[in-house]
Amino acid sequence: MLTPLESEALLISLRVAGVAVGAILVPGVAVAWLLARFEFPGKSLLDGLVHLPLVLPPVVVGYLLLVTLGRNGVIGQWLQAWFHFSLPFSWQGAALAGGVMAFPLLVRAVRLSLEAVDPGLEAAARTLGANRLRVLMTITLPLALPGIITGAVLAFARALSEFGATMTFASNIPGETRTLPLALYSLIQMPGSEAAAARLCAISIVVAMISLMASEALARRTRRRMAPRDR
Amino acid sequence: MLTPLESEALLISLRVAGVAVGAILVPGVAVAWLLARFEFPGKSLLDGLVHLPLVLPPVVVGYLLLVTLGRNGVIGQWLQAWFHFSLPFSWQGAALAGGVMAFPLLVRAVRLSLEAVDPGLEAAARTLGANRLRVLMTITLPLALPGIITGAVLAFARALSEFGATMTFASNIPGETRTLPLALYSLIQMPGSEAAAARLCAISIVVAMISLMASEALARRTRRRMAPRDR
Amino acid sequence: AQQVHVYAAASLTDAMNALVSRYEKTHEDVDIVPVYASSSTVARQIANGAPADLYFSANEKWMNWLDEQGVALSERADLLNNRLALIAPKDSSIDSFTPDADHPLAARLDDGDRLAVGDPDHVPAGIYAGQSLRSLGEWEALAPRLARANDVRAALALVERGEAPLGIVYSTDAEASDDVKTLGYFPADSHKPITYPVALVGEHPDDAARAFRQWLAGSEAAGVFRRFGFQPAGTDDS
Amino acid sequence: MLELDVTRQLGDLTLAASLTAPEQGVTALFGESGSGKTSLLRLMAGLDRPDRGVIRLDGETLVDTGRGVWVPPHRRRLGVVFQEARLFPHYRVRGNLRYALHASMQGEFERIVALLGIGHLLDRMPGSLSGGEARRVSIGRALLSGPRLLLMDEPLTGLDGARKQELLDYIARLAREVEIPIIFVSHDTDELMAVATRLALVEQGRIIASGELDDMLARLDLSDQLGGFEASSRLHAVLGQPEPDHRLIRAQLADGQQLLLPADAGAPGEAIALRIRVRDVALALEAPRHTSFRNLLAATIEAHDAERERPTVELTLRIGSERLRSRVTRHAFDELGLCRGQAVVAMIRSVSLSTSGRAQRQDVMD
Amino acid sequence: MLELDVTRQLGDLTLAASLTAPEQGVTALFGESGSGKTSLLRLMAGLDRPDRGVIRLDGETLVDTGRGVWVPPHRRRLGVVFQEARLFPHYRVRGNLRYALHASMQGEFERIVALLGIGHLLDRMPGSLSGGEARRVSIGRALLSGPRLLLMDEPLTGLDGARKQELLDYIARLAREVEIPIIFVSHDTDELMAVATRLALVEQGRIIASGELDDMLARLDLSDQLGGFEASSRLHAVLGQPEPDHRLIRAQLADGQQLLLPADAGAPGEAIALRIRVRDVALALEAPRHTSFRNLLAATIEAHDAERERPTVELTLRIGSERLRSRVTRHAFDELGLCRGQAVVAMIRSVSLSTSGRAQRQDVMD
Ligand SMILES: Nc1ncnc2c1ncn2[C@@H]1O[C@H](COP(=O)(O)OP(=O)(O)OP(=O)(O)O)[C@@H](O)[C@H]1O
Ligand SMILES: Nc1ncnc2c1ncn2[C@@H]1O[C@H](COP(=O)(O)OP(=O)(O)OP(=O)(O)O)[C@@H](O)[C@H]1O
Ligand code: MOO
Ligand SMILES: [Mg+2]
Ligand SMILES: [Mg+2]
Repeated sequence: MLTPLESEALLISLRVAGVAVGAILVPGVAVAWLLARFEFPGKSLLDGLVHLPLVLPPVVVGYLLLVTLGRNGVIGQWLQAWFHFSLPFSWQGAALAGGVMAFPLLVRAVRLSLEAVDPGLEAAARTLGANRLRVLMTITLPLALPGIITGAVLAFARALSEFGATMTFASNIPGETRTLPLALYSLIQMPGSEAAAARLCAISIVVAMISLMASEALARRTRRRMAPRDR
Repeated sequence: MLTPLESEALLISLRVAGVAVGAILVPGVAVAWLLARFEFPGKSLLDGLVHLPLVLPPVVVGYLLLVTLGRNGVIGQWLQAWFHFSLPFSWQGAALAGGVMAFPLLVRAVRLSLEAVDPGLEAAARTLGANRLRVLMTITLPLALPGIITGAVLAFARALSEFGATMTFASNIPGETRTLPLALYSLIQMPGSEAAAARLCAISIVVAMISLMASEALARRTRRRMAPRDR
Repeated sequence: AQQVHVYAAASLTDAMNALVSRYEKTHEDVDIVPVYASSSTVARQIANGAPADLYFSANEKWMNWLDEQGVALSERADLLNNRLALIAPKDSSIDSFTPDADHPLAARLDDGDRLAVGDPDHVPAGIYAGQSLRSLGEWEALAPRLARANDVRAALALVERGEAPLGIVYSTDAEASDDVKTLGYFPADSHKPITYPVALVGEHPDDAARAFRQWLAGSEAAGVFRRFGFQPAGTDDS
Repeated sequence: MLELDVTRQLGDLTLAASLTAPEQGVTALFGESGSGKTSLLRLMAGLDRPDRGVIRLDGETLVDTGRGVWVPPHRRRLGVVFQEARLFPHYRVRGNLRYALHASMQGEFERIVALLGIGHLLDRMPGSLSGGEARRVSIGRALLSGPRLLLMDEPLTGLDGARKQELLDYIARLAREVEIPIIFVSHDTDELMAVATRLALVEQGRIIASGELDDMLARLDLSDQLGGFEASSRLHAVLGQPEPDHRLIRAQLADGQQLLLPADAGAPGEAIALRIRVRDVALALEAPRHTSFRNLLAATIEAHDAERERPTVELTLRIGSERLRSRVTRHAFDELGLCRGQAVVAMIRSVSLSTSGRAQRQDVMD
Repeated sequence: MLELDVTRQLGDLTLAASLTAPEQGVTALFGESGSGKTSLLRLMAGLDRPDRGVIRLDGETLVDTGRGVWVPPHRRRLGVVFQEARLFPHYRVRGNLRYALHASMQGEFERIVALLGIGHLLDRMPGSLSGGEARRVSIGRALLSGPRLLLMDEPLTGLDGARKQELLDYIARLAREVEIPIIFVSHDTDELMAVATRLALVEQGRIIASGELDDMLARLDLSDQLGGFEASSRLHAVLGQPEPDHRLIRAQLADGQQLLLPADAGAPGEAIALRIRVRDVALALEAPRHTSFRNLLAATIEAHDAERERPTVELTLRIGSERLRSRVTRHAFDELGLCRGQAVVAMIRSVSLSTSGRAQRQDVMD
């Protein structure tokens, strides 16, 4: 059904987006929690930093990644020297680019739903002997679950569709970093490949829709379970 | 302080992003409301459609816009024939591209906060004689305000950083559609323009940070006003 | 199989794809991995350590830039030339003509119509187009009326879709598309020569890369290039 | 008038209730926790739809599943006091009160605010209110919407005694002055005795009995369900002349016997009803002399349940054409040798005035 | 023992309270809506910080703003029943109950679930519970956390009479059996009379008086603040022999006079305390014959307030070394010609047993 090219790009895309979301999920939730529940100096700065990838053109983000994590970058040099590992031009790099671009969306969605959690329930849990961490794990996060799911899927979709930063930071290497959007872009660039491009476009849409609908169903289920009598 | 080129790009960006957000705000909130509060046939489809711009590479979105709204596009032809108005190559087109790309972010954020509004309060308002519209305007939306502000700023930031779709649909015309990201991209592509690129990058960041922080302050204020005794 | 990473200009996409499959048929132990993007993007990636064995640029500027960055380049040679073509949608009513002093472009653009080009600020095809328009004395009139695309294929698409009634692209792009017709070619002396240099990348290029580089410069490859509209260097079949 | 006959499945509980509430007066819903009282109110308010059934208010059909009639909640013009306060957190107290302020209630604003004691809270946001403050605001909000049906779900919980009494008085007065049915849910029998004119008993989703409060309280078959209520009976009397120096007034029963009541029981000539708890009626074989009892009534024992082997005996006494109930220990019953038809003296220590303008209040009357 | 001396500004209200609660027994906080009861509980629970002050529990300092001591809520080991139920909506009822289940309470689980009547709800999500059901679960959750301080903010509102009585019994028993201070907020004076051993009066953010419930109720200077409580007095007695056929038991006062009480008042030989409401004490100049009154006590009038021009007169009677209060109408007072030092007979109709295992209950005793 899928051509080898398509399935290759699809698999890379799924791996890249999956790893990206997996990698940012915990830090994203943690940052969202910090931003939602605490006041501390430098909060605005952190908030700004988190949003940076959203406000810059992806190509610029990719460029900045290249400058810092590339072979000659500050961190990149160090990675190379100590771990003999380099991120750019590898699928891990593509995942990083996708994760970075998706990070603000994840944080925003999670933060919004953390802020909607009734602090009265958290207070009740604390009087029941739960420390901050237990309150977070047993009350706050479960109640924010629909938002976390939403955020994760937004992030997944965003990582899945990442193009500019990936292209710049990880390049468009077939079999390694050529994700669906990069393959799609290449096809659009070739006149006469409209049909192939349309197929890839459809595949992207189907994948994204499946993840969206699955998340929707999940979020609805958790919400319905704890629904009050007024709907 | 700003070079003429920079201030031109900045002004265009602000106008484009401002118009984009202004144009999608009401439909975005309406769609979010539909998705958050009603069950209807085709809901999944609508949900999918809304997210489409998020899951496709921006260039592809721009291309699809061109196909539908371009001079020879289905809708574009009609616009041209009846209003002698064409979107591509105009700042309105850039605003459209930005709005389309930002739409899913707006809808998602608004929807999350609409879903967090206590339906018990809506029920109370209905028993007090408020019809669905009044409930929406006086209870649901005000209570979701922090989320709407968040959504609008996310959308603004996204429109401000829009590159791929704008470039494809509206082209990179100085003084008309050359927004900050397009100008920035051009500079990055020119060897030796690193300093100028860095300046533009800084300008983009500053603009985005200002809007983020303003929104943050606004959202915090509305939230604090209605805070319960447990924080 | 041994992998050879070829970082090539986007305008080479179709031709290179054909060459790669042809080469791999006869060299089963070699796996050519082509990476396409605009020459600038590709150059910057190589400068930042992309695992390139071969760089195939659409202009000399980016090859020179890479050299200046201290990237080791060897066996550099100009392999191809290309031409600038004026194109129109397939069903355009504009007659074929060669844009020159006697046949101004501006006259063929209706009010509100735009001329599709790669962005003259950075897209190589656009830079050449700008040079031509300047030397033909049309830059002043047309500069505000350009639809600047972020690569040459995007400019092509604008004409294919009929958004722009005219566009300037490489002749290779024009030939690749069934939806546009070539109205004429810009005089070769109206712009700097469009040259595609190739070079091996790295201090110690491996043999497979070297062999592929040699093959690209050979006559078999030249035939393929010609079929896609390129002019192998040193020939002049215009 | 509110008429309702609905069924709705709630998890394991089948709500299947049929109820009529007159256009005037307070109908109390009484039943144990989880019996379905709130669910019933939700159906009346239009917050839930019955699986089957009809709800009519003042002749207008609000719901009729058979004919597909459904009037949405905002067109029912009702006032609901929810079990939780449900204040709008983004409006000040004033804004909450004005949210549904009805033209007809404009002039009442100040009065209701004063009645509820929330004048000093008008500019506060609801988030910082105390439990009782929030509840009072929510009562005010419902009252000010000028409803034609008032649904109150345990409205007075969390209010202190004085405020509760004032509100009970207000609701009782409202029920007399305005022709709107009031449905009042409460677990507090004193509260219900004070304010309700009718009583509907809810058990397991069904209304097992309903009727005039006094009739209901007199029904022996409901004594288990009415366990929470202090059994009592009702006597009718006409007020006579006041005795100013003791701030008392005389009241004459149908058979000519007299009672002394607090002077504020009403105006001379007014017909009133008295509620007398069984535990406030002691018995003697002859009128005792020199006691503090002011109210001694000659009566005849009509019935008793001494055959039930309990530590106390319930008696029904006859005074003229009226009945008065009493409860004494079996020890006393045996020692006094009481039997049916015997003449006794009922000693009444305190009475409740149930038809006075105020909600009822107990007064020591000896 | 809980000691607390704190101040905190709440909008216009200055909370400035000082309170001591013994390690055993129920301390009631009583005061009008908005007086600061919940705010005080929040300080004890550690949900708010005092501006200044000290809170100590069993010798451990929980808060001392001067020394910068602050024990966070989760390390205070308390059980809080909030004014709202605050159930965790994402756990089933069972999960809510088990959330903080303390090892020591493991064995109590079944018993408390049965006591609260929530066994059939264990697998339900809290969203669908009725008001009273949710409240019961929240009480259970607090009890099962095995706290060393129990804070209950109007815990029994919304519960029906039978369930409320059972819970009152349980709390009273708990207070006797376990050495934890219980702070109990309620507006329901009957409830407080039933369960509280101490009473603290809250007014405008201050604790204006606190002490043993009976002592507090006897204080005439607090009669305005205690308006909601039915005035009463307390007598001590030792139980004697039961009278099986009438299910009664004799109780002997210090001066040798006897009373008849319900047989379940206690075991023979047990010392008990009786609470007798003023409105249940009628007076006679000589013992009336042939009445249903079982309990007639010879007494002397020690004091009265007839000089205050009110429709009723309050009297303090002396019975041996103990005091008994009574209230009669001025009409009766005048007619009987009562005066200080006069010998009278007190006729007592019902009594409350306040030290029995059960929370107190009124019984007709004649
Ligand atoms: N954050 C705050 N800002 C302003 N006023 C406040 C704040 N928190 C509490 N108050 C006020 O302090 C007073 C005491 O509130 P609290 O909840 O302690 O009363 P309460 O005694 O529990 O009353 P209730 O019996 O009605 O529950 C109330 O008038 C309340 O409105
Ligand atoms: N959606 C539902 N699913 C399952 N059971 C439900 C649902 N809604 C209500 N119930 C159950 O129906 C019963 C009636 O609830 P309702 O709230 O009407 O009781 P109530 O009489 O108001 O009780 P309370 O006095 O405690 O407020 C309860 O046992 C409740 O748990
Ligand atoms: O092939 Mo290019 O570098 O996009 O003109
Ligand atoms: Mg209820
Ligand atoms: Mg309170």
